[in-house]
Amino acid sequence: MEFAAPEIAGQAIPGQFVMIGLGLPGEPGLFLPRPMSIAQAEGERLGLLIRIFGAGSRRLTALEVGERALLLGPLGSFFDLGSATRVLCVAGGVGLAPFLFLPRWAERHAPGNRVHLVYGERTASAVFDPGRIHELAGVEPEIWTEDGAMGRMGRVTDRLDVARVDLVLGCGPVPMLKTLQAQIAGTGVPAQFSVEERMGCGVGTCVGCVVAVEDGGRGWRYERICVEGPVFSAERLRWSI
Amino acid sequence: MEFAAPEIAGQAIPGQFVMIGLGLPGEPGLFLPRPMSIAQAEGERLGLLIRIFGAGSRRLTALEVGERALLLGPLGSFFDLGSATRVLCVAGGVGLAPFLFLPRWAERHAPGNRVHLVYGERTASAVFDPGRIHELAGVEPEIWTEDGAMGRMGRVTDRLDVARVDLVLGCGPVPMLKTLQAQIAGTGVPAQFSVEERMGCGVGTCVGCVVAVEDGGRGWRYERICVEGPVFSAERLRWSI
Amino acid sequence: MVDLGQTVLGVEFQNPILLASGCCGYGEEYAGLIALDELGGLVTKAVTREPRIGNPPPRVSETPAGMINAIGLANVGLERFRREKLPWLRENLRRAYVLVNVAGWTVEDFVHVVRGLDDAEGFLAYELDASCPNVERGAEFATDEALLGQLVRSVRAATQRPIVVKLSPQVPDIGRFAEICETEGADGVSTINTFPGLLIDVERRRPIIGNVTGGISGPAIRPMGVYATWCAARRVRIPVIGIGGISGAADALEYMLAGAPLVQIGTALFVDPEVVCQTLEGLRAYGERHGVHRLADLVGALEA
Amino acid sequence: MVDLGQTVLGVEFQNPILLASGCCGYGEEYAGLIALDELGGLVTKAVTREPRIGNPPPRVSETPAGMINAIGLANVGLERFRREKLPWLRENLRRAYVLVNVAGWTVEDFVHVVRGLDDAEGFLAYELDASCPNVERGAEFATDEALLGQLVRSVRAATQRPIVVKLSPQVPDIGRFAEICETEGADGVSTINTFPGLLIDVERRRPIIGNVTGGISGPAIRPMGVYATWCAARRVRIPVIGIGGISGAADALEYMLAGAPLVQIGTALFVDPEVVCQTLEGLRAYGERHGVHRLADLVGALEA
Ligand SMILES: Cc1cc2nc3c(=O)[nH]c(=O)nc-3n(C[C@H](O)[C@H](O)[C@H](O)COP(=O)(O)OP(=O)(O)OC[C@H]3O[C@@H](n4cnc5c(N)ncnc54)[C@H](O)[C@@H]3O)c2cc1C
Ligand SMILES: Cc1cc2nc3c(=O)[nH]c(=O)nc-3n(C[C@H](O)[C@H](O)[C@H](O)COP(=O)(O)OP(=O)(O)OC[C@H]3O[C@@H](n4cnc5c(N)ncnc54)[C@H](O)[C@@H]3O)c2cc1C
Ligand SMILES: Cc1cc2nc3c(=O)[nH]c(=O)nc-3n(C[C@H](O)[C@H](O)[C@H](O)COP(=O)(O)O)c2cc1C
Ligand SMILES: Cc1cc2nc3c(=O)[nH]c(=O)nc-3n(C[C@H](O)[C@H](O)[C@H](O)COP(=O)(O)O)c2cc1C
Ligand code: FES
Ligand code: FES
Repeated sequence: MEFAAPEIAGQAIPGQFVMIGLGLPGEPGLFLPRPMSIAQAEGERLGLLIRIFGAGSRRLTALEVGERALLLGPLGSFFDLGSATRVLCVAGGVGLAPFLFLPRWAERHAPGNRVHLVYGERTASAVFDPGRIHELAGVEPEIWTEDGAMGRMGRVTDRLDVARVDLVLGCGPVPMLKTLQAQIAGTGVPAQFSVEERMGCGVGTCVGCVVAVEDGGRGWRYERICVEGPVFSAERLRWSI
Repeated sequence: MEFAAPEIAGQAIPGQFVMIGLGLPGEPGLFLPRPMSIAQAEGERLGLLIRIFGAGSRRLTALEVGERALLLGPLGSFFDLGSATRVLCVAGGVGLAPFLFLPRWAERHAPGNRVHLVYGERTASAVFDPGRIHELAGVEPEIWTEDGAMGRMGRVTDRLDVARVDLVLGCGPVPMLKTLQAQIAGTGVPAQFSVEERMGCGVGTCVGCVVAVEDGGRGWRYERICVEGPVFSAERLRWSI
Repeated sequence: MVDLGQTVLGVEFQNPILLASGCCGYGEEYAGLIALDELGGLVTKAVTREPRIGNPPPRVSETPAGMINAIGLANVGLERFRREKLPWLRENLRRAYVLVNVAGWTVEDFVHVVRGLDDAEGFLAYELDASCPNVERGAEFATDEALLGQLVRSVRAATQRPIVVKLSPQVPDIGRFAEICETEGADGVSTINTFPGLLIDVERRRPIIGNVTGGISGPAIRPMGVYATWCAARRVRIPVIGIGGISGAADALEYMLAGAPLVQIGTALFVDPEVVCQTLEGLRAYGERHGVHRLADLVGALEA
Repeated sequence: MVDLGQTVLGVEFQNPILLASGCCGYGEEYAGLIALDELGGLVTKAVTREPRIGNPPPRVSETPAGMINAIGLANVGLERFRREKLPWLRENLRRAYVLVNVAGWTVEDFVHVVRGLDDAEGFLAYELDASCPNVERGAEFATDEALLGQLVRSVRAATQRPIVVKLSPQVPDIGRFAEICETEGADGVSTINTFPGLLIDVERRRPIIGNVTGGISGPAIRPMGVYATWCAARRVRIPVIGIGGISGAADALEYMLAGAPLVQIGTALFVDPEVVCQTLEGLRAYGERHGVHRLADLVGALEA
């Protein structure tokens, strides 16, 4: 979905998100705004990739041209490409969103990167059109489906070769990220994951959206996904405790 | 506004109403359905005349073609023309609604009536287009506005001549109906008023919508506007006590 | 096929869906709109010793995701209920069970109504509306432990029929009140009644409701109702009937998972009488989707 | 020009709008979005004796016309609050007043925090969050008359600053609790905190909130909050601060007409931070439309 949001689009960095809602008084099933990764930012246009889970996302995807939504952003931390040149993006399901934005952004802001995108879904019917991915992101995705009806059969994490990359970026369901975390552990390849939790404010005031992260050797602590995240260094993530 | 509601339209009698809402889960400002007088019933089409008061009526008037509303009806009592031949209809504001329906219905079901419609609004800008009234109701309305900017200046009750009619029907704000009630008292001319109150169920279960009426000489009692009303014999009305 | 039946209060309810007191009159009013005999049952409007005209209008209005009401227990009174309303229920509800909601201001009021109905036919049990304001000693039965104990004890002594006590959510620890009901011999409790609320028309600077304050019901209070049901169900062995904001199968299932074998639908009926059918269909569909053959197995199955 | 000012707690608030505790962090987080110094004031997130990590996620979710939260009083603790947060508030809020929300499990916890902050600058008063569950004797301060009295008395002895006590709606008679606060020397009460609630994911048969239960806030509870404010304001002379579901000027006015000279906005901030500006504009417009030159004249002006 596309929104006219010049201020957000102008500042967005891949990995960041917006809070999108209907404002007050809201509607049934969409009172609080929902966090959504920025999936495109071109000129004044902001693109989101929204998958229908429950009532909130159903209402959002039903927005019609001309209807107004309330957007707050860009919010949170972002993928930090640093000096990496070979970047592997691993996307599970709608975790694809930030990686629709990242490759072209990288071309512009950190040229010389080679981005490889691995994208998995449970079934072929859920797969976001690969042609459209290429068009939006500028890269050819490597597709996996669990039923094998499209792309390779299995999960994105089944045959990952992290040896030949400088940086791994992940966004998707927690089990996928945990597997990825385990695979990378000990390889020395740095990784950054974008994680999710239900949010209230989106700007750090409510302390609602925490995830457990490593606390500099002193065990773990909670950090706010909306401010310290949503992108965390993979090795720090201890998930919910 | 027009709705496709064949079952309701087929059975409706002037004075009756429908409950109109959005069903579950509703929307902010329109959770409970609202009672609305039936203003037209032609073939399969049901017509309502809705004036914007608060959030509920604002939402209803914003319904777009193709959107669905939940309609329950026809409900309640109705204007009983009996053997009257000269009928005077007195409408205040949106109390016009049932009288857009009544004259043509009377032509069909109780021919030989002469219906005279007196219709008042505070300001000219609020007046429902007289040409359209003629078209829908088949009678030429006598219009009153308090500012005198359209029709006669003053209130509908300022110059009523009830002497030459057999039946007076009233629908409008309580002060108007009370004045009318006082004017008719003692003339021997029967009158019926359609009255309003906030409703819950619309079908008599919640006992939410009462008005005080004469209780056969033994003082007063509350009757439900949605079942015993909305049309009551004027002499019985004791209003809220 | 999913079995929706629930064995509660000594009988088999064909399904867990009842209509809540005050929201379905005496049944008759909804007969043309709802297939009443397909329900688990219904709870009548409160019956008091004497007929009551109730509060001045307006008596109802809308609130965010809910409504406010101050009907004031308007009802036909014991005599007419027995003479005019009960026979209709007896004739027309063959499979659905009737609970008679009883209200009063003194223990004696309740006992009087129960004694006056007890030998009549056409209903299964009493639901005591223990939340009338301004009763003896100024409190409500449902918010005063001693008063509530006395009420249940006295009604217990007056009847052999099952007694369900309807509790108020407006207490710090509803579980305690459920325990008192159990100890004093009640056969079940129902949670919850409405929350007191006040709605103001700021343009006129006046309350919208004729009675000034009223009770809040509808989806807005559902999370509080599920909480109260869960609290009560963990403290007593007698069945807890879940009430508050139910508008469909998912809502009913929340109450069932929290521990309620039966639930009641109130306010949602006003928004769409079809909610009853839809809820029953939704429960069946849920059972099939999850391979639950007996819905009764879900009662209290919340993993918490 | 309409004068929005309110003289409360010994000072002149430039307008009646405050941000509610837990919904505006320590101010800083909203600094880029809300002109904080244009407000009447703000109430900080609860400050406890020790830092707290809070409850496991999920901590928030949506409910009908509201939300549930179980943050678990996650906060930086007394020391860091004083060192890191208070200076920012002192520097940045020159005209808006700061109330520090204090929470604890024993009377000693509260007194410790109050003593630890009392000589610091940058805030006007304390708001005691008397609704922490599982405190001494298993109750909450705000639902146990004796405990509440003891809490207020002890904090009163520890400070000269104004004390506002935040009350729980989960009691039969909130007016009684307001009276206790007044008697024991509190300078104001605020009504209401959240209602306990439970939200269940029926597909997974598990609570949605990590802590199982949480507090319900938002428009859904507004009629209950206005009711509680009205009940409290009729029973005490100290000011009552109205809280619960305020999402605009009309809502704020309901609380003011019910007797609150100040109000707090919480959950609505999450839905749209602009709500603050819109509410202030709406209050001015109302004053002009109704010829009310001093908004303070509307406090308690409900005709009931
Ligand atoms: C930083 C961030 C970025 C996100 N980006 C996207 C995106 O680009 N596209 C997209 O479609 N979604 C994204 N989400 C998820 C999105 O915010 C919603 O949570 C999701 O759309 C479900 O919302 P709902 O209103 O439909 O669900 P609800 O109606 O609230 O619930 C329906 C179901 O959704 C699940 N759910 C609700 N909230 C979450 C959550 N925060 N995380 C995981 N599951 C949840 C529930 O468990 C439930 O089963 C993102 C979340 C975060 C925190
Ligand atoms: C039998 C009957 C027939 C009706 N027919 C029509 C009709 O044909 N056309 C039409 O426009 N309206 C009609 N009404 C009124 C209508 O039902 C609504 O009350 C009105 O539209 C205001 O609703 P709202 O949702 O906008 O108001 P709300 O958002 O609830 O409140 C806004 C304002 O409306 C006033 N209001 C609310 N309910 C009522 C009520 N029942 N009666 C009087 N004032 C009220 C309030 O005092 C308030 O100032 C009828 C009412 C009844 C009982
Ligand atoms: C209009 C109305 C009238 C009610 N009358 C009664 C009553 O007479 N006795 C009673 O115990 N509860 C009464 N209730 C409370 C309901 O039975 C129910 O407990 C409450 O409305 C919450 O359920 P809901 O949210 O599904 O409506 C009434 C509720 C409404 C809305
Ligand atoms: C996320 C969240 C955190 C809260 N934290 C606190 C708190 O720390 N202390 C407190 O007294 N109240 C706390 N509250 C309660 C609010 O201050 C307020 O009383 C309540 O939310 C009702 O107001 P609202 O409907 O405007 O949100 C919190 C509320 C929310 C939603
Ligand atoms: S959503 Fe409120 S702190 Fe992150
Ligand atoms: S609206 Fe329910 S009885 Fe009339």
